[in-house]
Amino acid sequence: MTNSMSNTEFVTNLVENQYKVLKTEVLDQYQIAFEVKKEDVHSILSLLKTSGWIQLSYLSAVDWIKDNEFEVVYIVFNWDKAVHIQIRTRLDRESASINSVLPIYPGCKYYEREAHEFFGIKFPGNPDYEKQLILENWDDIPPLRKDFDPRQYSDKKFSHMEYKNDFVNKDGKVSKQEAREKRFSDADKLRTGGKK
Amino acid sequence: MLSTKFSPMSKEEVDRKWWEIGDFFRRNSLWMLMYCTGCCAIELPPAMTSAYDMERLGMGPMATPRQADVLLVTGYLSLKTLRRLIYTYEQMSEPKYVVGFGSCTINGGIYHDSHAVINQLNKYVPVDVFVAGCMPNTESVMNGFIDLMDLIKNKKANGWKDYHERNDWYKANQKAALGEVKIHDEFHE
Amino acid sequence: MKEMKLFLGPQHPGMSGNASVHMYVDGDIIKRSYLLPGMLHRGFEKGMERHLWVNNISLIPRVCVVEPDTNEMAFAMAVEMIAKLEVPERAHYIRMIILEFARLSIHLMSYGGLGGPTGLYTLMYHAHTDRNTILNIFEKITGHRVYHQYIVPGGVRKDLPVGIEKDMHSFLDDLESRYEEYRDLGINNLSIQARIRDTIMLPKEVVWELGVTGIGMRSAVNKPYDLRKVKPYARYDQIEFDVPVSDYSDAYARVDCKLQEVLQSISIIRQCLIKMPKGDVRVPISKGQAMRWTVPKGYAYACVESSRGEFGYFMVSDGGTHPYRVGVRGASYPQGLLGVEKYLPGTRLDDASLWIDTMGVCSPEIDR
Amino acid sequence: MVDMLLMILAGVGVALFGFVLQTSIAGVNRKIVGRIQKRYGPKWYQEFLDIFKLLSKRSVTHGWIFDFGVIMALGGIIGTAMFMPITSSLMAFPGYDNFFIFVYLIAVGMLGMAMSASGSGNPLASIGVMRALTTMLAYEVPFMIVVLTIIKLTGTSSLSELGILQQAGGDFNWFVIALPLGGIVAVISLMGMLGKKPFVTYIAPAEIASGPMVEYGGKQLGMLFIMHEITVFIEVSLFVHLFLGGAENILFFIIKYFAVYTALNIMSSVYGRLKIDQVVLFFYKWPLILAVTQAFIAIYLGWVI
Repeated sequence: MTNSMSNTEFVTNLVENQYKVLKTEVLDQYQIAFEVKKEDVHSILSLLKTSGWIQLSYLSAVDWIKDNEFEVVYIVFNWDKAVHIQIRTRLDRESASINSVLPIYPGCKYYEREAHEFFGIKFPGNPDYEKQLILENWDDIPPLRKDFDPRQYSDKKFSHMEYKNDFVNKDGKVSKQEAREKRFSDADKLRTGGKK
Repeated sequence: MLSTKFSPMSKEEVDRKWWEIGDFFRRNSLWMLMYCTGCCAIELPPAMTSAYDMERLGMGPMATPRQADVLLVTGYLSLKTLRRLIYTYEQMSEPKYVVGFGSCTINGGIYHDSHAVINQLNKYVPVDVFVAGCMPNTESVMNGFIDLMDLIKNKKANGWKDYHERNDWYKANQKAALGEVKIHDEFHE
Repeated sequence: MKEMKLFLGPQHPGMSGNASVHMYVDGDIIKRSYLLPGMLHRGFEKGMERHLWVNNISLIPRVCVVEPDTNEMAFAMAVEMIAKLEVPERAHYIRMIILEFARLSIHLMSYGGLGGPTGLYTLMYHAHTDRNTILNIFEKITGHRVYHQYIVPGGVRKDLPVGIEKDMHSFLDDLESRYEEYRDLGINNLSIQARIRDTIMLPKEVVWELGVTGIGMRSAVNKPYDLRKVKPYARYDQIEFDVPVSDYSDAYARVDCKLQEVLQSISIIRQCLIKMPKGDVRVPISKGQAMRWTVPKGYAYACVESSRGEFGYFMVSDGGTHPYRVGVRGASYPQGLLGVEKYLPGTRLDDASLWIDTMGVCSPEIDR
Repeated sequence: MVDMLLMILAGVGVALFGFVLQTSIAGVNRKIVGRIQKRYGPKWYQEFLDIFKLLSKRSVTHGWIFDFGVIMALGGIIGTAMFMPITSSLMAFPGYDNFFIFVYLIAVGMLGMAMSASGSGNPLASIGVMRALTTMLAYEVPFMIVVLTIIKLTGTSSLSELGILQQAGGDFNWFVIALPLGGIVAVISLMGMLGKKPFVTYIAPAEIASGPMVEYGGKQLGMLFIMHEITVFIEVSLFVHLFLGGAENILFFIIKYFAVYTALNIMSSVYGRLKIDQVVLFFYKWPLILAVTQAFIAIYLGWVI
C-alpha cells in the first residue's frame, strides 16, 4: 500500500515541478487527475511517456455547454507503477481544436477520429480525422454535444410504433396512470422550483 | 366412394397443389442466414447446439444470402446496418422469410429514443414472425421458428409477396429513414 | 496480378459480430485491410446521459454482448468511486464469482469460436454445450441468462440462492476433468496447430504503440500485466492465482494463455467459495427513492480486466440525477481498429477471421 | 438400337440409385456426426428435403454461362455415373467400366461447375474455383500413382475385372490390405476428393463464404447438390471397386460403401481445415512419397501381401 501511495506522490512531483497545473485531484491510490492548460498537454504527455506511462487507455471529451467549453481527457497508464493519470484540458467550444497526439501515442488515431465525429473537435496532425468512422451519412450536429436531442432526431426520422387505445374507462374515474403522471409532474415542479 | 374418373384440374388448382408440396419441403428445411445485427444473436448458439439442437427441425446456418431461406434479424438495427440488411434481403432467393428478434425490432425497445437505431423493422422489410423479449431466451427463439413453420403451412408467411406488391411503400420508408439506400465505399472512393 | 477487394462481413460466417473487414488481396495475401465499425452504433454514451443513475444499470450490460458482467462491474466501480460507497465484504466475493464465471463463459465461447474459422465444428459444439451450463447457473443466481443486471453500485442485487454452490462445484469439476480433452481436440490437434502456429503475430515491439491489453499483450511481452494483479479491485489481492504469459505472440500462444486462464478462473471461484464471509450484500445507495438518487460531482475512470483487456468507464457527474458524461473504453478497440489496419496485411485471407477470433474483437464495444 | 436405349435407361437408373443411396447415407451420417457433436442430429431423410426444397425455390440468374454451366455439371456427372458398376457383374454398360473413363468424364462435370461459378462474377467464387482446381492437382497425383501400380500389377483397368480379381483371391484379399501404403494414400486422397476436412479449402465458409457456391441459390444450388451427391457416389464407388474388392452382390456394395463414407466422415469431424498452400505441400510430401515407395516395392521388388 505504501508503495502505491508513493506512486501517486511520484507523479504529482513529476508533473507539478515542471508544469503549472490548474488543479490536482487524487482520486484513489491508483488514479490521479491533472487539469492543465491546452499548451502544456503535449509536453506533459511526452514527459509521462518517457517516464513509463506508455499506454494511452482512453481519449475523449466532455461537453460543458454552460461554460461554453469542451474538456478533452487523456487517460494514460503505466503497468509497472500502476497509476492511471487523467490529463484534462479545456477548449473553447466555438473553435475547438487541439493538435493531435499521434506522434506521442500512435494508438490515439481512432480515438481522435471518434472524438471529432461525436463532438466536432478538430485534431490537426491526424491524417484522417475528418472522415466518418462510426456514423454514416450523418446530417445533424455531432451527436454527443449536449444541445443535440436524440429523441427529437429519432421522432423526425423514424416512425414509432402506434398502439391502439382499445380499452374504455368504465366508471369514469381518473385513470391511475394519469394520476401518477400528474403526481410526478407536481413533484418535478416542486423540485426544480417551477422551472421547465 | 371416390370416383376413379379422371377430372382435369384447373391450372390454379395444379399450381396450388404444387405450392403445397413445396411448402412441405420449405418448412422442413429452413436454412437461416444469421446476420448478427444485434445482441440477440448470442442466444442462437445455444439454440443450435446440444441444448436445443435446431437441426432436428431441419434448420441450419448458411453462408451467403443466396442460399438461405430465413433472414434472422437479431436485434436492433442501426442505420448503417439497415442499408446492408436491405441489400442482403433483396439478394435472397424467393420464397424468403424474415424473423425479427427482440423488442428492438418491434418498437425500438430500450433504444427507442436513440439517434442511430430504427424503431420498427416491418416498415423497411416485411417481417413474418417477431420474437419478443430483451433478450428472448432460447425457448422463445425455438418457439418463434415453430410459429414460422406453422405460418408457412397455413400459407400466411407472405412477407416476400408483400414486398413485391407494396414495393413503393417500402422503398419510400427506406428512403425517408436512410436518405439513400446505396452504400458508398468508405475506403475506396 | 491486380489487387482485388474482398469483404469479411458484416454478413459473413467467419465474422463474429457485426463489423466488416475490407481487404485488398493479391492472390491469397492481404495487402491492405481496414475495419469498418459502426454497424452496432446505438448511441450508448448519449443514451446513458439521458437515463437516471439507477436506470443505467439495465442499460450498461448491453454494451458488450458476450461479456456483460465486466460492464456492470466497471460501471459500479466508477459510481462507487465518485459516490464513495463502501461495498460489503461478501458482495466483493460474489462479484468475483460472477466475473470469473463470465470469463469462463467467454473463454469457452471464443475457444469454441476457434472452430468456426478453422472448420472444426465439433469443438464449437462442445464448448457451447459447456457455456450453456454456465448460462443456466447464471439464470439460477440472477434470473437472467445473458444480461444479468446483478452487479449494481453498492454491492450485488441479491444474495446467492441456497444450494448454488453444489451446482457450481459440479460444473467446475466437470470442466476441469475435461480440460485435457479440450486441449486435445483443439490446440493439440495437428490440423489446428498448422493454422495457428507462427502466424498472425503481434510483434512485441508494437504492443504499446497500439495500446493492446489483455491476452493479446500478455502473450507478447511475457509479463503478468493483468489488472487483477497490477491494480487489484474487488478482493483479487486476497486470492492466489497466476497470470499465464508467453513471449511469442502467435495465435497459438494467445489461445494457450486463454486455456490456462480457464484453469485459473476455476481455482479463483473455488477459493472465493471458501473464503466468502457471511453478511450483507448491498449497501443502500440512497435514502428514500432510488430514482431520485444523485451522485456528487466528480470524475472517475474505473477499469476491470475483461477477457480481451482493460475495459474502462470514464464517468463525469455534475451532481445531478443523471450522469453528465459516460465514456466507454472498449477493450478490443485497439486490436480491432488499429490491429486490423497495421498487422493483418501480409497474412493470408484465411487468417483474417482467426485474428478476429483469437484477439477477441468484440464489435459492439467498439461501436457502442 | 433398342438395346442401346435400354442400356442408357439402365445407366440413368444407376445414376438414380447412386443419388438415392448417397443422399440417404449422407443423411444418416449427419446424424452420426451430430452424435459426435453431442446433439441429436436431423432426420435421416433431411438431405432429400433440402434438395427438393431448393428445387422448389425461385432463383436468379447471372447470365447464360452461369445457367449452362450448372446443367453441364449435372449432365456430365450423370453421364459419368452411368458407367459405374454397382456390383462386379451388375452394370449398365458392360465392358466400358474402365478406370480412365471416369477420370476423363468426371472432369466434364467439374469443368462445368468451374465455368458456371466463374460466370457468376463473384471474386469469392473465382478464388474458390482456383482453390478447388489446385486441390485437385494436389490429390490426383498420389492417387494416380497408386492406381497405376494396381493396373500394372493386374494388367487390367476395368473396375469389374479388378473386383473379380480381388474376390478370386479369397476373403479380404483387397488392395487396401495388399498394398498397405497405397491404401493409406488412397484414403487420404479420397478425403481430398470428397472435400472432407482437413482438405476442404475450397468450400471454407469462414474464409470465402462457401467458395464456388457463393452466388447459387434456389434451383441452381439444388442441381449442384444433386451433382455433389452423385460425385460422391462415383468417388466412393471407385474406392470400393479399386481397393475394397468390389462387391459380389448389391448388399455388400452398400455395406462397404456405408463403411467407407462413415469412416471418412467421422475422421473429418475432428479435424480443422488447412490452408490451401498447406494442403498442396502436404499432398506433395507424405502421400506422394508413400505412393512412390509403394509403387517401387510392389512393382520392382514384388512384395505384395
